[in-house]
Amino acid sequence: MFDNLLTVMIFGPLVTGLVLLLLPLSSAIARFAGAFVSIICALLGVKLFADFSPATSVAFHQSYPVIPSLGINYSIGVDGISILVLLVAVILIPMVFLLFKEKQKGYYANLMVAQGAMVGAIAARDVIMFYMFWEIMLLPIFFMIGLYGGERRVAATIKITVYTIAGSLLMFASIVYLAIMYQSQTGVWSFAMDSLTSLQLTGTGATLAFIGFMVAFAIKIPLFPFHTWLPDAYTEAPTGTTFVLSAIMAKIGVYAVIRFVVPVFEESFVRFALILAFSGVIGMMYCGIAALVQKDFKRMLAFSSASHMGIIALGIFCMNLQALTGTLFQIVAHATSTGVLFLLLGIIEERMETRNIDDLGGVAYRAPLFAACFAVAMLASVGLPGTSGFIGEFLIILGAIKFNILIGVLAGTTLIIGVCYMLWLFQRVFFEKQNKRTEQFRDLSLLETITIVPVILLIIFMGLYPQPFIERIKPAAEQYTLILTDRAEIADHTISETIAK
Amino acid sequence: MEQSTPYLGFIPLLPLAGALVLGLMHIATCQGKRIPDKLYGILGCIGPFIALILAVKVFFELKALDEGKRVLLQRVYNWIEVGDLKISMGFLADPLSSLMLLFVTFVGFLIHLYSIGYMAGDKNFGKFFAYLNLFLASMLLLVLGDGPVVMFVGWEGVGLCSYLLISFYSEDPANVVAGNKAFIVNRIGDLGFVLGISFLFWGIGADGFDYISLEASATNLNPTLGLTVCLLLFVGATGKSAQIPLYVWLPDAMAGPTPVSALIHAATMVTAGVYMIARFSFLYVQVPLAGEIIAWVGILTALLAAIFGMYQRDIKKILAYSTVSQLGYMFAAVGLTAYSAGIFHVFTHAFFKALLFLGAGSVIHALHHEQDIWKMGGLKKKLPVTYWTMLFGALALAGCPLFSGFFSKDEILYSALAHGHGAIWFIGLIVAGITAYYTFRMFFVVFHGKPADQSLYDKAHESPPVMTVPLVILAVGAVFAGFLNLPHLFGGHLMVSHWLSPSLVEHHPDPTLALELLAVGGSIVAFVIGVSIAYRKFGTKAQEPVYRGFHKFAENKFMVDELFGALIVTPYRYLSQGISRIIEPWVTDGPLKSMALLYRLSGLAFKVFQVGLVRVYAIYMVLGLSIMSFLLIKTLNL
Amino acid sequence: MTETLLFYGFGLLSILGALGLILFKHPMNGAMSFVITLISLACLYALLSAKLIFAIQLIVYAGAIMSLILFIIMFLNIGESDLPEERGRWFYLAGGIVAIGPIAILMQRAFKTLPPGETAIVGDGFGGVQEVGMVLFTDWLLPFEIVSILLLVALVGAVVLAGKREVSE
Amino acid sequence: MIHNYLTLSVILFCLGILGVISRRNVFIVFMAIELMLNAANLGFVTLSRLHLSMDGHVLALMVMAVAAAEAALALAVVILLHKHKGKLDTDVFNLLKG
Repeated sequence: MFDNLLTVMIFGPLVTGLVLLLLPLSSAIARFAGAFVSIICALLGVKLFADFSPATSVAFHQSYPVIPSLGINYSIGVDGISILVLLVAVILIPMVFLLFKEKQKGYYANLMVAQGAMVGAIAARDVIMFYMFWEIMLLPIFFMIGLYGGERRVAATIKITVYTIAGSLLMFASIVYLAIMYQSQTGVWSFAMDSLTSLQLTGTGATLAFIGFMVAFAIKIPLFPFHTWLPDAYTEAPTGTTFVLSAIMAKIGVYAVIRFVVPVFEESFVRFALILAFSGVIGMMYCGIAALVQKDFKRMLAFSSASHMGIIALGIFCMNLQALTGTLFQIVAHATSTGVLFLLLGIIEERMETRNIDDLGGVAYRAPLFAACFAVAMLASVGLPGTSGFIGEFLIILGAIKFNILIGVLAGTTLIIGVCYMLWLFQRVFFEKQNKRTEQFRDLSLLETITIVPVILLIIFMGLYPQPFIERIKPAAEQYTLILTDRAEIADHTISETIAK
Repeated sequence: MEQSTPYLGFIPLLPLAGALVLGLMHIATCQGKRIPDKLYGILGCIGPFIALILAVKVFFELKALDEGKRVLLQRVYNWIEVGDLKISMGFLADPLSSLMLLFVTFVGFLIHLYSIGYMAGDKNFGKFFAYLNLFLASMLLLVLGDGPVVMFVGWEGVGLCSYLLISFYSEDPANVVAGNKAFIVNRIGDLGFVLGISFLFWGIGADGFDYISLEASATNLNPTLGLTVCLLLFVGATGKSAQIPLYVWLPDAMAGPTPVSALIHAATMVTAGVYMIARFSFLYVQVPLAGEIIAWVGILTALLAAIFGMYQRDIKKILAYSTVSQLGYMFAAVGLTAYSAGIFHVFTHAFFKALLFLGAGSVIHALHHEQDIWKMGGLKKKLPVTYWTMLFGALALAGCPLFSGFFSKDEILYSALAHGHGAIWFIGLIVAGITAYYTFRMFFVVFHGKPADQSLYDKAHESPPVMTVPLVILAVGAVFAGFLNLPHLFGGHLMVSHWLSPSLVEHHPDPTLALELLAVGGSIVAFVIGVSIAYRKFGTKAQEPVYRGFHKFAENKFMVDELFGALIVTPYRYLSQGISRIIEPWVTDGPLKSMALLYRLSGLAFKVFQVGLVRVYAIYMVLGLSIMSFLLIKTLNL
Repeated sequence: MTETLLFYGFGLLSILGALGLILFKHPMNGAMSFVITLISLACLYALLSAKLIFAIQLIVYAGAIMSLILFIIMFLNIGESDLPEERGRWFYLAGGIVAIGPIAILMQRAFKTLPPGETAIVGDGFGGVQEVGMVLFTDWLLPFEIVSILLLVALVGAVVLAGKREVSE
Repeated sequence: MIHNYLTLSVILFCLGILGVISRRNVFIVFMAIELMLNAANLGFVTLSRLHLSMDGHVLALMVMAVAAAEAALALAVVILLHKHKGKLDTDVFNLLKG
């Protein structure tokens, strides 16, 4: 029965979501069903993670032809690159069901669909499959923001949808280009990842196709300057959706770059790596600085999330083992820490009906457990050693320095920038004097505690003992780095030679 | 040569466990029934106490080993292993770290004890002890870590605890701001540290990234890279140990409870930078230039802070500036490759400065949290124990001959002379004089003369034994710690230096009697001059002076805080405002908005054609068909 | 020869009928003239040996549909005042002829590519009920069913639209 | 001969178009559309004769069915229009005006 694990994890939630949409159920039942299915998926995901052996190239692989004449297959599997992203996606979603009460069942149904699509996009080994799930991912987001969002939800919905679709179309064009190139080089049609990586791509066409993919993923991540949809969408979306967007979907963008762009377009990738790395670093600094003066709690976290995504993306572009491992690790680390921050914010919003930072204060006195959880997640997000955030950021900075000293130094400023806005936020929300509103604040309930505390423990565990995670990433990361170092003449970026000059 | 010692890891682990237990207890009970303070106090002191015992055990175990083989190691597990980067969660005890270990646990334990009295009745008593335990765990990790990255964990951990404890009275925004400032400034230094170890890794880290492997391959380091690494690490040290230009956080850090100031901001955490540079002595000896820069920064910090110290009115701030100044001495020492002298000063300074802070705490406690020295006076009679212990502390700090501070400071000044840095020696001498002056200025104003505020004076009372006992113990340390490293001149054997020598790579210039005499004589003269000026001005009648001109400028700390505010903080905030108010909506979002505008305009343009009449639409269709047909005829040549 | 003559005769009639349709002012006149076109077309179908279509054209088009239209025209009792003013009619006509030019030429050219063929009357085995039925109920079964559904929908739609009582007022 | 039929079909079709674009009377426009359908039917039947296959006839049948459906609906709409506006002018419908 465990052979079909992945398929179950993809279609279980998808079907549940559709059934929930069609049946006239109350939202409580929908929430219960969603929680049940997502917890089952989370358990399956953990089993998958435990069973996964890093030695195999693609584990849990399944492939059935869908359109044989075009070589389109239903092909799924996980490897060292996707395993952590998959784990994050399945273990974080149940928290939304457990923590937030929504009035409409459609919210839960959409969340289910989103989960299925995300797992599908992560597990897909066929570009068409990937594209399909990638697009399905957007639909529930569209509905969730558009139907259940804040005051300016319509504008935000339009912005995120148009932006994302524009990127996706470019990607689709590039996919078609790849398939045609493959057909002309080998005579058969195929959209399988493994066959497309063997393509020899040169010239303007390859560059354009590369840009097509890159723009689509850069919008999703989002990389500077494609981030402008993010503050609006994150702020207007219901908190559960913001959580899904920031903790999981953004990571799928990063994952997709590693999965599709790096092995297929080695040459273009190496050529553009420096520019992309700068874009990541500048995005980190830009969003981090912008976060400082935000008055809206959620908007500040949105900018913070965007800032960290810059660093995470940077890890890919540095093209060495440490940075890539750091990125993959940081995907989990950031998902958990930012995720918890957003969830806790959601709890504040639910109880106080405000997100304005100036209206808060002194929360720590009434809710010490809440404050402690927030503090741990915040410290992980600023990369304090002993939490998961440090391992990833340290590896990325280490790799960045090898890639380019200037980028490395700029990347290091994340240590300072993050602390500035986070501490100020913490001060104004948790310290200082209580006001009438915050005096009523309840600490975490039992359900909330058992939902959030395990993730907090995971954050600390990953900081103190990251090796189980790193080991599962390692072989794949090594393989990907090898692809690039073979191709890249990045020797002149190494420190020794720079200094020799 | 490697000895696996299974209990090393327990030294930081025990306080950590204590912190967890206390923290959970606090969280669980702070809303409802209170757990008695005594239970918290006992639980809080158990961890440090066992750590102290283990530290002593480590010391004797090391001592039992042959000289040159004095290393105890424990590798608990592989922490991070990515490619060449192999970092294990490992602990290393050698003479250097064992010395640090001893006094950190010792002073730490005493201060825990003292805090039971000082913090009595505070509603966050449990939280305080949890933080204090966590701090001790981090500090021990910093000291015991077997490589730079493990050290960095402790390094940041102590920074975090420092933040938490400075903003302990968090209802007052000013305290939290002080905490934020400490954390952020420390983070600037940490950036240097991270970059430093990153460069170090790419330089020579491939064969193992712990001190032992690094020391073995240190000679392979490219000199330019070496200089970069050394300076970057020093940036880290300036943040943590409050040197120019990152010293600004330490005086503000006095917002925290006084035991915190004693433990973190005087005795242990702030000396981490010195310890780190001594740890990396194998790098620094290769790059003399870096050492010289450090020495100059250190001695200038010492001078600057001493000048500020002369004009402060807050008893804790006087001590804070004094700490910065003493740290400057230590850096001058390690910069001149006199590592053992520097570490020895760390050691003695821990005793007398902790003593002074705890004494100050006792005074503050007695006066119900009054910290302004001009409101004190004549407390000698009311607080006899505090008076006498503080006197010993002050004498040690001022460098009175035969007190601990005298020997360690003299060692540093002598090294400056011996290494041929006369200028540094001379500045050091001036600083010694100023130190003696401001120490006794504070001492006289607080304890002698007449009470400035009679009502405060009347209510003052001596502290309970749980506070005074640590004072006495520390006073004994402050008096006698110096004899551990008695130089040859006084018939000693430089025991501490000798003990440390296996861990440190340093050059000992041959001792010359003339230089030693010069150094000792200079120190004594400086002490006498400083104290006598202080006595003449404040010895009998203390009156608050009015500062003008340069003095006023110095009282305002040369406006450095304001300068930083104007140069960094304000522009940063404006930058942030600018980005989120102007750049974000108009520049980065601009293309998107202009696209939307384009759509709207073209919509307006096309609207003209939408007359709403079916017939007209039919005409459009026919026209379109007609044009298409025309083109088809043309292209297909039908 | 007779067939050719008949073709030209009916062809001319049908064109005249169509011209009448688009030129007469009153729809009644237009409709009557359109009936002429429909009947001529039915005859042309007969000339093309399409017996069934000939019959259906007469019965359904000329018979049912046209009488429906005429019925409605008369039902509404349209007088001169009801007619829209059509001042730009000639202008539109002239413009239309110019615009249609390329379309007509294109279609004409396209048909030119077809092989020439005879139109002699075919006897049995073509265009009868049996032949059409065979094809209709085998190859075209699905479209047939769909059309039947379409008719049903149209029926319901017409009832709903025309039968709407003005409840709101 | 086939070509003559086809030419006739084209002429009728074009007349239908002219009717649609030049007239405003709903009935005339409607009948002009019917005229175009018939022109197409003529084409189908002619081609069917040319190839001697029955498919054209079937298509013609379908077109008639569609025309019948259309007639029913369109006339219903015309009645409604007349009820509401009292006019038979297509230019009265301008709800689509942008």
